[in-house]
Amino acid sequence: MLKYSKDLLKTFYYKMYKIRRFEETVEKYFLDGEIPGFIHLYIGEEAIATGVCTLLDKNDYIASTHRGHGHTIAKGADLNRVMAEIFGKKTGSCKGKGGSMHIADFSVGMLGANGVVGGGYNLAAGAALAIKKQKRNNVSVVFFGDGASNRGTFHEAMNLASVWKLPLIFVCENNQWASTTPYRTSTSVEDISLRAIGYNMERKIVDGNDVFDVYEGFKEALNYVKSGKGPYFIEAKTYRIKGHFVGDPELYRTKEEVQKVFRENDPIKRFEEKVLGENLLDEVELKEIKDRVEIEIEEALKFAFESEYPEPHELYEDLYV
Amino acid sequence: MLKYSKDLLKTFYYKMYKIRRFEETVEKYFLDGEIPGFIHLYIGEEAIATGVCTLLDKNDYIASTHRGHGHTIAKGADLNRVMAEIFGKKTGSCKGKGGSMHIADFSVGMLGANGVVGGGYNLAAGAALAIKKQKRNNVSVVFFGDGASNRGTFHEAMNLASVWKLPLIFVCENNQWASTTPYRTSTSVEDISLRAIGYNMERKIVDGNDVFDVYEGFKEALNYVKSGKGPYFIEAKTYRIKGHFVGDPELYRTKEEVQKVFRENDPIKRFEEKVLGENLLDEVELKEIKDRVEIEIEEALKFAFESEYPEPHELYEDLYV
Amino acid sequence: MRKITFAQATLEATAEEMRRDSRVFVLGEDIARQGGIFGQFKGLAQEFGHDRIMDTPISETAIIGASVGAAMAGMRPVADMHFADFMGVAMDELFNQMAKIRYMFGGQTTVPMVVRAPDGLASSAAAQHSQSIEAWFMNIPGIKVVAPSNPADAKGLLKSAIRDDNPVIYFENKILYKESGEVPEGEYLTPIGKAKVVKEGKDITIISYSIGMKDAYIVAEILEDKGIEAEIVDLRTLVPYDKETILESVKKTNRLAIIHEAVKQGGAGAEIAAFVAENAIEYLDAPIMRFGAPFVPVPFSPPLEKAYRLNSKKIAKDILVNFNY
Amino acid sequence: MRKITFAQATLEATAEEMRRDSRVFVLGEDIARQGGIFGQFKGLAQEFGHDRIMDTPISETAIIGASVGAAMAGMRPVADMHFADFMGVAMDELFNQMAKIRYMFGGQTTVPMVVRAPDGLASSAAAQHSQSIEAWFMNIPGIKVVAPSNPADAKGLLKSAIRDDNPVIYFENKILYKESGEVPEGEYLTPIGKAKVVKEGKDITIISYSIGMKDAYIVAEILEDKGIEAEIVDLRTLVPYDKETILESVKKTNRLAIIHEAVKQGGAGAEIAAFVAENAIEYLDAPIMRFGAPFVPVPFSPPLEKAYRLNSKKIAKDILVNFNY
Ligand SMILES: Cc1ncc(C[n+]2csc(CCOP(=O)(O)OP(=O)(O)O)c2C)c(N)n1
Ligand SMILES: Cc1ncc(C[n+]2csc(CCOP(=O)(O)OP(=O)(O)O)c2C)c(N)n1
Ligand SMILES: [Mg+2]
Ligand SMILES: [Mg+2]
Repeated sequence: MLKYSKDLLKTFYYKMYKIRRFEETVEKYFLDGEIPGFIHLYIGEEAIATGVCTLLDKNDYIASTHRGHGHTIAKGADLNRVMAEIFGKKTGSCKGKGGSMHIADFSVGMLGANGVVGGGYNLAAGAALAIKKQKRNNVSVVFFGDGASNRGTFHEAMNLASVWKLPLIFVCENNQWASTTPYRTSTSVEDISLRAIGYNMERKIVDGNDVFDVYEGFKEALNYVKSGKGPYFIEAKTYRIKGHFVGDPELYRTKEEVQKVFRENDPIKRFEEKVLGENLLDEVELKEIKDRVEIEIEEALKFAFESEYPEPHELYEDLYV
Repeated sequence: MLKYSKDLLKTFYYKMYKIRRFEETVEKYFLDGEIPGFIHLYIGEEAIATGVCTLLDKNDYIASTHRGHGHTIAKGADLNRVMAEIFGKKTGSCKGKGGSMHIADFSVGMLGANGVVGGGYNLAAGAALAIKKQKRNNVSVVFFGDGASNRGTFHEAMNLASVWKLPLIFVCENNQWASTTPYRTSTSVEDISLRAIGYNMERKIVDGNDVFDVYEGFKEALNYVKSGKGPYFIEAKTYRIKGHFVGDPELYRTKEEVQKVFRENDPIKRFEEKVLGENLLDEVELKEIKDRVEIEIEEALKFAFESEYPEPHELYEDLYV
Repeated sequence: MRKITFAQATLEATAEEMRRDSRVFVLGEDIARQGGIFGQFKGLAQEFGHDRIMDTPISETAIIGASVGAAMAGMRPVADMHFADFMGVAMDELFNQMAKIRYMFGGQTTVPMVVRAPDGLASSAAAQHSQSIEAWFMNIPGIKVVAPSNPADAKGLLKSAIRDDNPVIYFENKILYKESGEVPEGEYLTPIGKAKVVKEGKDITIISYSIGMKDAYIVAEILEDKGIEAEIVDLRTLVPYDKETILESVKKTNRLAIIHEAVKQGGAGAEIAAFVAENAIEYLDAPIMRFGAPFVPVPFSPPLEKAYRLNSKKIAKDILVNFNY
Repeated sequence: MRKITFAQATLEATAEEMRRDSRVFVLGEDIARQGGIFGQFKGLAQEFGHDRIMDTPISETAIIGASVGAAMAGMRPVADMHFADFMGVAMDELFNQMAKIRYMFGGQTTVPMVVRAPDGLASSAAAQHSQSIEAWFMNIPGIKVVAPSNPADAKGLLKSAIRDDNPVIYFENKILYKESGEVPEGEYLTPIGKAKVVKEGKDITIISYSIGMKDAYIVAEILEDKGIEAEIVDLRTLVPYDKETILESVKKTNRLAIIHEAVKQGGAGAEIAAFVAENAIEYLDAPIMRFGAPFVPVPFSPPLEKAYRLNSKKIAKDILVNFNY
């Protein structure tokens, strides 16, 4: 593990922990009735966004899903504005027009969550095409779920990216569930990454609950893509710990099943055990990061609560240029 | 070759030759201005529809493409009504409302050509679902081109058929061209059948210009599917001999390229050489079939020419039940 | 009469039709294990099994395309779109296949299927989960379109839709699901194509459908207080819409206001208004009024969503101004 | 002035804009090798190369989706739909992504792209290759929609569309491609959102756009013979449509007829008629008249296609009846 600098390790922990605490906070305030709309939590999948986005800079693009808070935060969006958006405030990154399902921060290359499952593939392909045309040394990344992998847009984007050799990385978050549907009842193949074969595309499976494995896998993808060879497919195996949305009665699976996975495979706990066990970071260092995160969350909450809601007349703004 | 009865061999020849002569006839009358609309010819691909449809009965379904005459004829549609339809006459199978691009004959399980490339997959999947629900011992077949294999509907139907184990056979007519586009510039994989891997689906490549190979491959598919194991994927390698549509200037390829293929790989010539060479049928037998076909074509033409066009008031008929 | 919710009414309709006709089956995302996001499929999988209440992959083109194929092959599918907003994903299947197949094949086949499309604003679901897009389908020959406003019609129209040999789109409003209303016991059908005068009046005709009817009633009450007697017409069916009932009412009241939650520009109200302006303009004492959503996507934040939504008071005020016209 | 065809006019517009702005590129099926089915891309690949005139796979969701993505990332794509009929395949990308992205992300980005959509009846292309579906897009906030009727506007509007920072759908009629008309040399822009009174008159306003304008002119001539002076308004832009010009004309002529090739029910004419019935009904001396296609899919057989198509003589006759009203 010597190859990881302390800084990098701290970044991993900082991002994962920040996402976790953000999600817990949002869950609480949603249940309290302070947050409108629908919320899909990223808890248990933090290692994926973290491993991926740590390798990106703000000129790289990501297209996200309905479950987009983690991607947004990992990509470096301003936490205050993300929180404010989810609360529906005018200081939010979308001025309160988008909310959780449409969270976006273009200033850091985060091209938006998407309320349409599978809506992101082609947007990301287009961003990759732009990068290629502009001869920039960047990449575009699309996150998507196992359920989303059955949308036709998956196919069209995979094929396009391959024939045009786009600098595009597909990151499948296979969390075993698509809403109430266990993925093998609606997805015809055990490893979704096998589908890459049909597009002559490189592929790799990573442990989505191990930030190191995600990071290494994605680094490989990034090197490949940046060398101009075309797109790459990463399948991150993980598990959806929370209900599909906050408030989901989860009648379709047992609490035990979920708790077992979370106990044994929580990406944050695994990270802590590893870095502590191998003496890469100590308790004090972790504590420092946690404290910093708490302060940021507190600040973001304060910012969101203190911000105004948009005025009715703002309804008519931001449609046409 | 002893395993093929004379009857079967004659059926092969009869169907292939009938399609060929039908297409030549339609081409001529289109160029003469007698046929309206757009015409996509099946010349050079006759072995595929023939090999497949010879194994089907009228309770099996096929969903076709814009290049649908061959499928329709091979499936056993009444030639008079097919010809009349293409001429836009009220005696046509669609009463003149459909034309070449929407040729259909539901009485023989031919569920229609489709003006939307890739429109047929899911229709065929639905028909297969109906078969399954009705517990019938039939199958549904979808024909589609290499170009069509890049539509998102391909993906959704492949996945659905696989997870629901539908009695559906995918027959890809890889004729190397999608209109003006050589297939490898827009299709990301050499063998389209490789895509079946991504759906955990059985697959086979056949020589689409050899009716025997198509027949054998499809028979295997049929046995597999009828045993309840789920869908099957056949890729028939062939070549589009004619322009994309009648009147296509074909600026995108050379005449030589095309003529070479046709000379060396005309499915009808190959069949003749084989049956004559192996003494399975003789010249007289072939001649008998040809004569019969000529008569049928003549009759169909006569029927089409002598039939009336629909009356203007028929415009308002056949919309709602 | 007993009262049940709109969602329960659709459940009854579905269950009754499924018992009656073994060709009827339902397919969609998360309808079997979950019972539908709005409870509109709850318990059906228990009674009819997963073979007839089918959870599908997230593949809207397959849901609609396969329904069309199954309908042509003798079944009677009911396809759930999850949210009307996702109809765009399957738009080709809806308008180029489902709507046209019977006609373009010269009547060789029927396509007896129902597309269920939950629509409308609900709890800040924002731009991609709140839309009402029924107007598009008024421009597409070959489909029938219904949009019930209450549990009784919800049941009767769904049963009619399932028995219809033509494709029918059934728009069901997300807010209405939970609302209760009187529903007769047992079998009955509400005819497709018939509007209903739900309140008689002589001074103005208010036409609406689906959730817009809630506003229609409130507006009529406010007008009543001012001495204006509004006649309320619940359109119920958008295709084919009931021209006779509309004309009859407008000829009587000489004024017309149309209300719907969908975007006003190019909305269903445009067609109704245009139809009246073509066929009864001489009966009109005042401009036709249309009320619908402003020309923006649905925003997320509650105050914006509120500003977006129909406002009965404002509608009534505008109508009153129109009376002093 | 020189005369060129509509197709040539669009070619010029595209080439000029591509020379002017390296961010502009074109993508679609069979546009580079073939030059477009209607010649509307002919020679562009020779000048600009296959990197800027891009043949795509048959993947309409990718064509539109990737255009949206590229537009967000700083490019200015022009996406060809091959036939307007195939917009349904990419409908989700058009209405849930392209149209909404700017608004739902609070104005963080722009989506400067053009969707080119060849529409209308042409030589028995039948149900799935003949449609005019512009009305749907009038109901979808966030898009501009234009539909030129002649080469000069075709050029000017396409250039404006490419320079616009909003998504613009450019409906181009298949029959019009081959028609010639006067087109000024060199640079000029036709403003989006402005209708044009192409013929003044005092007795009736005829509003149309795209191919419908051909009928508008013929109808006006027939009326002229009967001593009726029609004013013809070429709408040119459907979103945002030019309310001032419409009202001004109707207030002058006191009569209105709207003509379009698209299906009449729920067509663009419904919105225009409704708008006038809301805002100028007191100026009208007669019912508003709408002329459009009957409520059936487009049939194949020539006599049926002919019966389906707008019929100027019949329109003129109906208008004349209206004058004796
Ligand atoms: C086109 C479309 N169909 C259906 C839905 C409803 N829906 C939202 S999330 C979801 C499940 C997505 O599953 P997956 O892609 O695995 O992502 P996960 O929620 O597991 O992260 C569904 C069906 C939608 N939003 N868009
Ligand atoms: C959805 C859609 N996109 C584009 C077209 C235009 N088009 C018609 S045929 C064709 C090429 C089809 O190629 P392929 O699937 O290989 O079939 P082939 O013509 O070679 O038999 C195209 C692009 C269409 N009809 N439908
Ligand atoms: Mg999932
Ligand atoms: Mg091909």
